[in-house]
Amino acid sequence: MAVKAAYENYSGPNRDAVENFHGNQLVYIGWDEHMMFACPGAFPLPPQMPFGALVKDVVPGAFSQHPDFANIDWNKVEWLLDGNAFKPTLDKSLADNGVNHKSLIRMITPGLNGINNSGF
Amino acid sequence: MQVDIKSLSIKPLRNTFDQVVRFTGSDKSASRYLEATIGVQPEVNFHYKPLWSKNRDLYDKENTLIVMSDWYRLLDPRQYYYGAWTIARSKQQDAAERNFSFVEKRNMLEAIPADLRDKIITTFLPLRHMEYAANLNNTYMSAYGYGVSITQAASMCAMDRLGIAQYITRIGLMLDGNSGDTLKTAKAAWQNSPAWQPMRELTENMLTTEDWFELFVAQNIVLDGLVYPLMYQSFGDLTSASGQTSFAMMTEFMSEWFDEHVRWTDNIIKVAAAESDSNKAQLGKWIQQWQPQILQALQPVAQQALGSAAQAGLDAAVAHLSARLNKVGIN
Amino acid sequence: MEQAKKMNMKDKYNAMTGDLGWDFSYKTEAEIFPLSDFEGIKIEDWSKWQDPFRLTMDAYWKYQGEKERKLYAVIDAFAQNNAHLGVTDARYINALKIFLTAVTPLEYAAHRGFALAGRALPGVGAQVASQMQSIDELRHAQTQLHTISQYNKYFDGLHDPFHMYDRVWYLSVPKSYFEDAASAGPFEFITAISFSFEYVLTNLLFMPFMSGAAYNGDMATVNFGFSAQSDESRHMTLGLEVIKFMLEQHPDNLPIIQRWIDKYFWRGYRLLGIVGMMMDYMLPKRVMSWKEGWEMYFEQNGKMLFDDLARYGITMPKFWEQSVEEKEHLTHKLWLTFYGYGHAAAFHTWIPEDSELDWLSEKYPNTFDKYYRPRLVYLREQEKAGKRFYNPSLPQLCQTCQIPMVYTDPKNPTQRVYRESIYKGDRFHFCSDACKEIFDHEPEKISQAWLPPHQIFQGNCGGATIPDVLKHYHFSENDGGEFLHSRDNANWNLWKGLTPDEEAA
Amino acid sequence: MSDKMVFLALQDNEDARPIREAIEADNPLAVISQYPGVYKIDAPGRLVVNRESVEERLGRAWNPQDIHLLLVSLSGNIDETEDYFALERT
Repeated sequence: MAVKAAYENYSGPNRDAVENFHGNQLVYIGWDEHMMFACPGAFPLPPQMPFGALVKDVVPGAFSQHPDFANIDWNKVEWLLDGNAFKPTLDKSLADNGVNHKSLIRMITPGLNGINNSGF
Repeated sequence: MQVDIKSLSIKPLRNTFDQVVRFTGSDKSASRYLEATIGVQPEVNFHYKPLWSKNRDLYDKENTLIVMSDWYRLLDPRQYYYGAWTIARSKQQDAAERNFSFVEKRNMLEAIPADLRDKIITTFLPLRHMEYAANLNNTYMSAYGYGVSITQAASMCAMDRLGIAQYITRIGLMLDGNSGDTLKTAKAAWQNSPAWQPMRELTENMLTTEDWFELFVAQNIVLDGLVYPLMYQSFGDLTSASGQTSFAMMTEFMSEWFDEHVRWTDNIIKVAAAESDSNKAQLGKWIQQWQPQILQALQPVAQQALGSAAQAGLDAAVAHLSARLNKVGIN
Repeated sequence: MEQAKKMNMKDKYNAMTGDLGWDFSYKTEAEIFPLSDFEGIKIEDWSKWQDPFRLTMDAYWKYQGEKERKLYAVIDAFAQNNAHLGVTDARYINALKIFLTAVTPLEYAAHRGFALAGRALPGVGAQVASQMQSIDELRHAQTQLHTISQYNKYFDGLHDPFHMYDRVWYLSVPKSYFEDAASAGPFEFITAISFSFEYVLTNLLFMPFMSGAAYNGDMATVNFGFSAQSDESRHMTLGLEVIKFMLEQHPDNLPIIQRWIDKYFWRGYRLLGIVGMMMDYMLPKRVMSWKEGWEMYFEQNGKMLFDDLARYGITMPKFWEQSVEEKEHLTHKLWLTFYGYGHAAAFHTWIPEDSELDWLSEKYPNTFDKYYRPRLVYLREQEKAGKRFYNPSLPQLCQTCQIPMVYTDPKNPTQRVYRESIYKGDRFHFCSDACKEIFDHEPEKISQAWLPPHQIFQGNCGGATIPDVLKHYHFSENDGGEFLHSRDNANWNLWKGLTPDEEAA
Repeated sequence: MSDKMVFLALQDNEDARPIREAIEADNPLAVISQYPGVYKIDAPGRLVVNRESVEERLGRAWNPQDIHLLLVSLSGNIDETEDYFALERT
């Protein structure tokens, strides 16, 4: 349904268009059952970045404070991309893995469910 | 309160807000006026384009042709923030209340001769409609203007105009013993009588003026600058000359108000004109554009109010306005 | 001269307002009030407008002048007596920091918004009511500034509120809420602010908060709070009148109004979560919990209001049940969020003392001990061990309410709610069904949101590092972070002659 | 009697005392709750503040609009004349 304005063809700036991020795209990364990080983090990342680099270079900066982090078995991590289960190819780029501008990546670590299993 | 104060150690970390420091250039303790005014309006990072304007932001400097490097410099010499304004007005309304009840208790209005009474009804009471338009116009300046210095003063002015429209209404109700008949007659004159039509047309045109600063000039400088001297001074003198003090008493609020209004409005155009030649030229252009129209629309009203003294009344009003404009460097 | 008869209040007020207008003939009504019909609200007869309060300007000046005289007498006395030292403790000041940076600018925005409405609406009664509210809102912004001015001299985080409001990440929550309303047409604005916000929600802002200020020894704030509330009562009745008037004027107005009520109830509720956090976590002495406040003012009183409006076909705001389901989680979640982002806020955060945790357990028996106490205790231990937790990433925000995506499913409180929409090929994220629905109804508008984390990444906020951004925000190194290590706390202890041990005792 | 409630919240100060007393006398079903700095008066259906009752307690003239000086909050539909200030919900 169109917005009713006092003039025809109401529209405004698309502030978060990918072109505005200087060659990067936005990616959100969250860790399920670890509410210490109250919400997913937002990161500007090059679409060509390999998924493996995201795991190695970005994720630790976001979540390594959590005591569970050191115990993650990266082979068992389950990933969700924009709400769907997904198996990333680590040496392929974010773009080739289907991670687009403003995609949300969620990490699920079976067996690791926060401090004392509390989801925190 | 039981406080063990180590008074020597209690030193302020700062004396005022940073936005005031940026404006005055020093962290001296600041006046309530400045703390209430400077930097309060949002300036950047507006989230959504307004549905009500195709080209403008929620707060937009380009709503007028006037350009200021710092809009906060359009200060109000009265230093009115809400509290100072409303306390000042509450005192004035107290005085007005006493005047009205003085006139009422002594039935002073009964002594007004019929012809003067008619004049008050058909040439003075219609001003309540003009004041209502002035209320809308100042509300417009408050809505679309830039920087709290001028917009808050416009807001107060808008409410003042509503108050004045209501005082004029009260004069009508006192004249007709609360029947409302005088107001009906006055409104019919405003709506239909030939003498008022040029002014009503001008008023309706003014209500569609888009540039808020132009509206400030047209309404608060030129129109008020001519109407108040004409109606509260010359017409007021005429009522007093016939031995009637009641009119002057009941319009004391307006007369005092206008003196104060002039102080505010003149400072605004003075500072705006001093900012740049282009501002000065633009202000001059607006005055040249509005003054003849307003003067022309006032002719039949002046005629009706003052009769043979009409031209003298208009001349005096023009002289009053010209003197003000000369003083602030716009002519 | 006729014998003066008594005029009834209504007729007299009409002579003082409605009758000031006239029938335009040189210009059309559409030329003079060009913004009155684009929203689709149909008004057939403005003369049916009922003024909720009939205050003429002389009475207005009289009452407001008296209120201001009293208010400023207290503010003067407050400053002369160093009364900022009389509050319960320095943690309390942090509630004022949020108030000054998030609420005071809204008062100002309301001032301007009601000026727009007071010029745009064609009925004189509605104009006058809007204009009076406009200038009242200016009053509120200014009395708050004048009251808090004294605190600004002695405490951090209060020194540059308007610069912060235009830029700081969490302040985009109130800013975008209000700008959504103010960038809309006059009827939507007045429904949003006078009705959904003032009538339905602000009792929660002022009643418990101001009572809280009284309870915590902040007489200056109580003073402006209650003084402002006396205006607020007028504003609330304007809100109700506007709604009833529009509904009575034309049946086509109902669905439009219902949608606005739904939208602004939800956005207002999301915004008020921050007030809830102040009530539950930031007042050293507490008056009532968020949950109790929500039950009293929304579930009971709000429900009665909507029962009243049922005769017009208005129903409870959509998703209100969600607000009730969230009531035992909301404030804990928000406090933990701000605790984690405390290094990027202009107020201090801390872990409540044990007695305060016990109060929270008592007020939130179903959730606090089960979910939130262990988290707070864990974070306290971390802090004691020198590992004060701060979240290192910029938060993902909800596109609509702009609060970080922290809300969880009440039925599964360790699972966040994620919703999304695709608009013109781009993905947008939401914290709730309600925020998604608001977006989906007007994506052209809500997609424009100026989301601070994204703006930082685009290079519009002073730089790429957190210190760059905090500098751009004008935060000093004393403004944020852990309360225990703050300059406020150190100064407070010095001024009050407290050693940390005495304070704990 | 209506089961719908109205309420009035007034500042707790000396000026409000006669009003509060007048309300208590004229609204037997009203329930008063005290909070710091403010009291809240709930009543079913209607709550009225009568000019005469306040004047009796105040010992001088009182205009129902004077309630503006003390109001903190309210809920209900306003019915206001020169002789009373009332809230209704029926």
